[in-house]
Amino acid sequence: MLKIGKYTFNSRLFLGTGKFPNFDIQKEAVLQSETDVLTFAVRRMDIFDPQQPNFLEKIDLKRYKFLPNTAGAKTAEEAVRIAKLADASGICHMVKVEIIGCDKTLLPDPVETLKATEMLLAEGFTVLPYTSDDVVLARKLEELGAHAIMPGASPIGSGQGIINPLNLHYIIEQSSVPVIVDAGIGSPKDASYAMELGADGVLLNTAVSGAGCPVKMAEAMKLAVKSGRLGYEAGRIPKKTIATASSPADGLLV
Amino acid sequence: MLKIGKYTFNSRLFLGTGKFPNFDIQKEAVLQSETDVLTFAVRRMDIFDPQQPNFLEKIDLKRYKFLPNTAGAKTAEEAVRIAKLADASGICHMVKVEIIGCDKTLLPDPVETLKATEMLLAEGFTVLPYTSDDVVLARKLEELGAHAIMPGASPIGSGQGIINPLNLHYIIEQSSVPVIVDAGIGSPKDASYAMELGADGVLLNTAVSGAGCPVKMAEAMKLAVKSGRLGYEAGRIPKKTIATASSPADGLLV
Amino acid sequence: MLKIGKYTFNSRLFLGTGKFPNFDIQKEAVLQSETDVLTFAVRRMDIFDPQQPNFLEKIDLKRYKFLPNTAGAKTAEEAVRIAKLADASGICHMVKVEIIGCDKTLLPDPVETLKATEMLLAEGFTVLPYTSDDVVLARKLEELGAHAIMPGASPIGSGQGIINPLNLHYIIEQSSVPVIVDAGIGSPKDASYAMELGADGVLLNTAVSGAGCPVKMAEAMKLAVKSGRLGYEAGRIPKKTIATASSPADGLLV
Amino acid sequence: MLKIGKYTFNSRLFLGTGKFPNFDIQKEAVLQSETDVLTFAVRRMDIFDPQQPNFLEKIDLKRYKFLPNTAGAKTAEEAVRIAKLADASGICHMVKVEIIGCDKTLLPDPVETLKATEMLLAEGFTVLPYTSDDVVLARKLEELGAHAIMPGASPIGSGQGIINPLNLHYIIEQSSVPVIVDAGIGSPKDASYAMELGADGVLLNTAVSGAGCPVKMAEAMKLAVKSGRLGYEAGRIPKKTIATASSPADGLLV
Amino acid sequence: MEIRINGNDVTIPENLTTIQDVINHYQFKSPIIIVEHNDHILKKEDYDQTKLKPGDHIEFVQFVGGG
Amino acid sequence: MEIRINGNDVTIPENLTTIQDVINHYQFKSPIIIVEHNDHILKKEDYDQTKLKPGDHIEFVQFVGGG
Amino acid sequence: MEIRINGNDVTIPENLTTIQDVINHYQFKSPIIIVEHNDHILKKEDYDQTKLKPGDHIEFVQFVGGG
Amino acid sequence: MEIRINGNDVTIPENLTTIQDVINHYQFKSPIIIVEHNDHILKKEDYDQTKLKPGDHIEFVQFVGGG
Repeated sequence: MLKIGKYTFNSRLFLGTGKFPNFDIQKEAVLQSETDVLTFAVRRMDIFDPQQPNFLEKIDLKRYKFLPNTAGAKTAEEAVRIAKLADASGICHMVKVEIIGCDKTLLPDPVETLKATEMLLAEGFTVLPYTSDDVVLARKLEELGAHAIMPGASPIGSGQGIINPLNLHYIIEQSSVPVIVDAGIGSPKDASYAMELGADGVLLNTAVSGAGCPVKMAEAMKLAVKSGRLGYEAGRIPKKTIATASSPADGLLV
Repeated sequence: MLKIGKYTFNSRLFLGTGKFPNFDIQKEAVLQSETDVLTFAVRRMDIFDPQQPNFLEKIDLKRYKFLPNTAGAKTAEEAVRIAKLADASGICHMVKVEIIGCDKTLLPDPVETLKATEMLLAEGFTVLPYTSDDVVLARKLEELGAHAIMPGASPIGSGQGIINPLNLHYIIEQSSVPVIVDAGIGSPKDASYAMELGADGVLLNTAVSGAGCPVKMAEAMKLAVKSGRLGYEAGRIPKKTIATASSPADGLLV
Repeated sequence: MLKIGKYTFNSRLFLGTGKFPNFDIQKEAVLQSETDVLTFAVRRMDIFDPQQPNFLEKIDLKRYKFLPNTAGAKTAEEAVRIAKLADASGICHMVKVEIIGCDKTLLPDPVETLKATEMLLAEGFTVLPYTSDDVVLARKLEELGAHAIMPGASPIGSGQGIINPLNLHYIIEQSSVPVIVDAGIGSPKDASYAMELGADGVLLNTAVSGAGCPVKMAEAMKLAVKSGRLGYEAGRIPKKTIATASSPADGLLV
Repeated sequence: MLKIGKYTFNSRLFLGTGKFPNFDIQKEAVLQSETDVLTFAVRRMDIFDPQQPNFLEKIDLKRYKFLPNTAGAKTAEEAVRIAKLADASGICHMVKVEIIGCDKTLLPDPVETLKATEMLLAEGFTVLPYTSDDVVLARKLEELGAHAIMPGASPIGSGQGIINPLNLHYIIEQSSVPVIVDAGIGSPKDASYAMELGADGVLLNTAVSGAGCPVKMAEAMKLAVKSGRLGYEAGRIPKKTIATASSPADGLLV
Repeated sequence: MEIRINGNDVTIPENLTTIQDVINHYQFKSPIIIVEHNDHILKKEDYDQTKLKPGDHIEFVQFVGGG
Repeated sequence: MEIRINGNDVTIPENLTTIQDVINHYQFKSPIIIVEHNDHILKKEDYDQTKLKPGDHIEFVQFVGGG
Repeated sequence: MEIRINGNDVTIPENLTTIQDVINHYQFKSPIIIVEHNDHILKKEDYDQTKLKPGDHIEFVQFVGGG
Repeated sequence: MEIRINGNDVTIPENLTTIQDVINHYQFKSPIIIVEHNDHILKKEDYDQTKLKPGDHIEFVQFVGGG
């Protein structure tokens, strides 16, 4: 049972809603993932094409907790404005602070992220900042009162998986709030690995929406997150450079 | 549906039966794993303690396919003798050729493994040789007629996981018989990774029997194998060194 | 030729002076390394043991450029005080901003590091901040006017080498000031790797002072840094998953 | 001082002579590398272009030890024929058994390699077999009497570097004859790493001949091999997951 | 009347006098609409009391797929 | 009678004359027993026809946990 | 006279009246000494003009090995 | 005369009667030449005693760049 702020979730997999081939595949993938939390972005409507379909038409609004992101913001102030707009919809529960500091790597801006987190907490939001795997930065976000820490595994959409397990381990170890590994997950083993490290959850999007078959990959990720969590709870064997026989050494016939 | 020789299996997880804390935990772990194939070793009985309990007492013999190994053999001839003894029990279906060539690393002997595989095939056995990840050696085993190839991920019981994914990829790509990644799996992500690479199955033992909670780890491995297989079938996103936004670039508010 | 602020260096290896077995070994290691830059810390004298020998007695002060660090500081203000004390010695040329934000990982405090860098630049120092591999943080340090960026390869003294080559690559690519990879180097290949990635230099200490034979390791590191730099300038071959023969395919005898 | 059979070498870098842009660059690269051992292949002359220049025209034949390879052979018999032809030139000293078992990966054939090694040893050759990193196979080659073992780091020309350091470590540890890491080296750090692991030497070709500037890369590799060897002799610090300060904890100003 | 909507200068029919009128006019398909009127976020219940005057700038905002 | 069982020289009571007798004597708990008699693997149905003579060597083999 | 040096309360002989006197008194072996007098960093040339009074706090600082 | 050289059927001038004659004829530039005559490797000193007859097959081999 994962608890963030005043919300509890059965699933430890958070799913983004960007770039699915179409809304039907997206709907089916969301169902297969068994996620409780959906992420999306805030954008202007196209007044020249007001009949444009919207992905929410296919989604049962009562079934999920909504985590809008502040993507597009380059400053804390812009992020706060986007968060408030999202909040005005009346359907949102939390906010993902996402302030990109580099257009090429899409890595977050540590200073603006700290500032936005502080401002949104002051406004009473449930705040989940997307951050780099800088260990001290993660601690400062927690000290401000962030409800969860969301360090990236690798750059958004890169599918590089977990590049620095040591930093994630440090962040998980030091945090008393949930740690959700966000961004960079490319395949089920990456999601499983994040959970094995002790993460409380995984947030991913492109790994599912960009897969050859998003629906199947959504199920794969659901199972991967569960397997990693169970593996973490079960306690893995230590890594050794010496082999150990699984068959007994006594009673040999020869 | 995995097919090896004349047998088909629903589960792609093969489980070894060595070194469980006790037979009750083993029984429960075997059930949780939902495996169809159990591996075990052939040993002399202790005539000075004939009442010694045996793990098979707890196992429903009709429910599984049995894959005895030839562990303890150092030559092809010894392996064939062990295989025939196992066969005489009337309960076995296949044989895992396991001829250790190095007591420290427990890595297999390529020459004796080739020889034993050839001899056992001539005797009509369904033969699954445990081998190193030597790509050409794997092809020669297939050319002899081996019913599956079982390359190691890393040394037996080391928990190092998949050290050389490139060789496994080559072996999987070249093989027209099933490839079961055997030995070295340490945690669920390793099992998931093996399946993502396109392996047809995973055989593991210590990762479950040596875990803090073997029963939980058995379930974790079951899910990990499924997640990796689904991920392989779904088709993962490519790895990129440039990030790609999951939120749209148009309709920005700022 | 490496240029930082108004200084130029023939050697791209910066050497720390901590924890050598004794001052004679340190002196010999420093000579073997052929470094131009020595790092050290600022500390109170022990007034109860004023005759305590000091490592500088063995060092030719005219031969090196000195880079005192601000280790021990937990805030920007403390770092500035330490930098000014070091400067008052009249022998220093630059300052390494080192503000630890976590006693266990010894990872730097991003906020205080930014602040101290800004304050010291305003005071006219030549400032080289030790930072995490947070890409946007590195850019902000450069925007403040830092004379070089010193991202860590892994935690101080851990010998883990380069854990995240992608972030280092991003930092090197975006920086117009020199990038010196600082902390975590464990062996020559790590130093060579940092230079291959395009780093302008490497700063290390424990890898040499803690080695079995510090003098020999100092020479090893000197060669490793040169090899990596030459490799970077020469341009390495691409990595491929398909092999390519080095012997010709025509004129075969068979 | 490296000793193989009855030969001793000052340099631990063996250089292949394939695929250089031209013979002048090759000659200069060979000089810069300071190698003592050159490898080459045996091929038919083109009788329709008998004036074709040959790379040996540029090489001082007295300066080097020559290690012809048996590339092109697919069987032990073919390899022995090629070795004898090379030997008839009167300029060769050793032979590199290279019997490719897979055209795509160019990985060696373990069975034919064992056979050819045995046959050539019986003929009195100084035999250096190129092999996979199969640990038991390497031991069998040594038991046959091979004068050195040459395991591949990764596929020929792939530039993937050392994929499986554990197997190389096992082979180096078990061998009483020199171990030369052959094939797959892509950059100086790879060569340095091989030597750090305790290898007695490195054989490479494409990493130099295919580099942007082969002459510079040849020098880089020379330094990398030396740095790795010195690092091995000096004894590296252990890897730790906990940081250790290089500056002292006492005498703090604050 | 000349106003600015989502960054575009548009002329709306004279019969559109409130935010609600404009919304009805566009018949946006999106199930969720958020409105910002002259940098001030509106509550739904204020849509029809909010009168428009020339030069107003309005943002009609929705949720779209994102991660 | 002196015979060799599983690598041990043992003296078995005179009333044990067949493989089946020896099996009954030991009452092995293992559900699966495989018997090798003088390097020859026996079928179950041959256990009670297989007579023992001094110096025979027998292997009683079972399955144990292994991977 | 009672002063504070490097965090320790010490009583120095009455004949020590300047920073330079104290430095001479301790005969520090370190080739480089930096002096902070009542939170104010001193130049070398000021050592002998800088008079001490009871309660002064002084920091004698040096360089030590570090990375 | 019709012989086979390096896998090619060639007709050589009648005045070429020994291996050495053929080598001189081609004037190979390669500093090192190895000769196989009817599957038999020749020593240099045998080049001019080795007579050719129709149908002989010869391999002229050299060293080329390789790794």
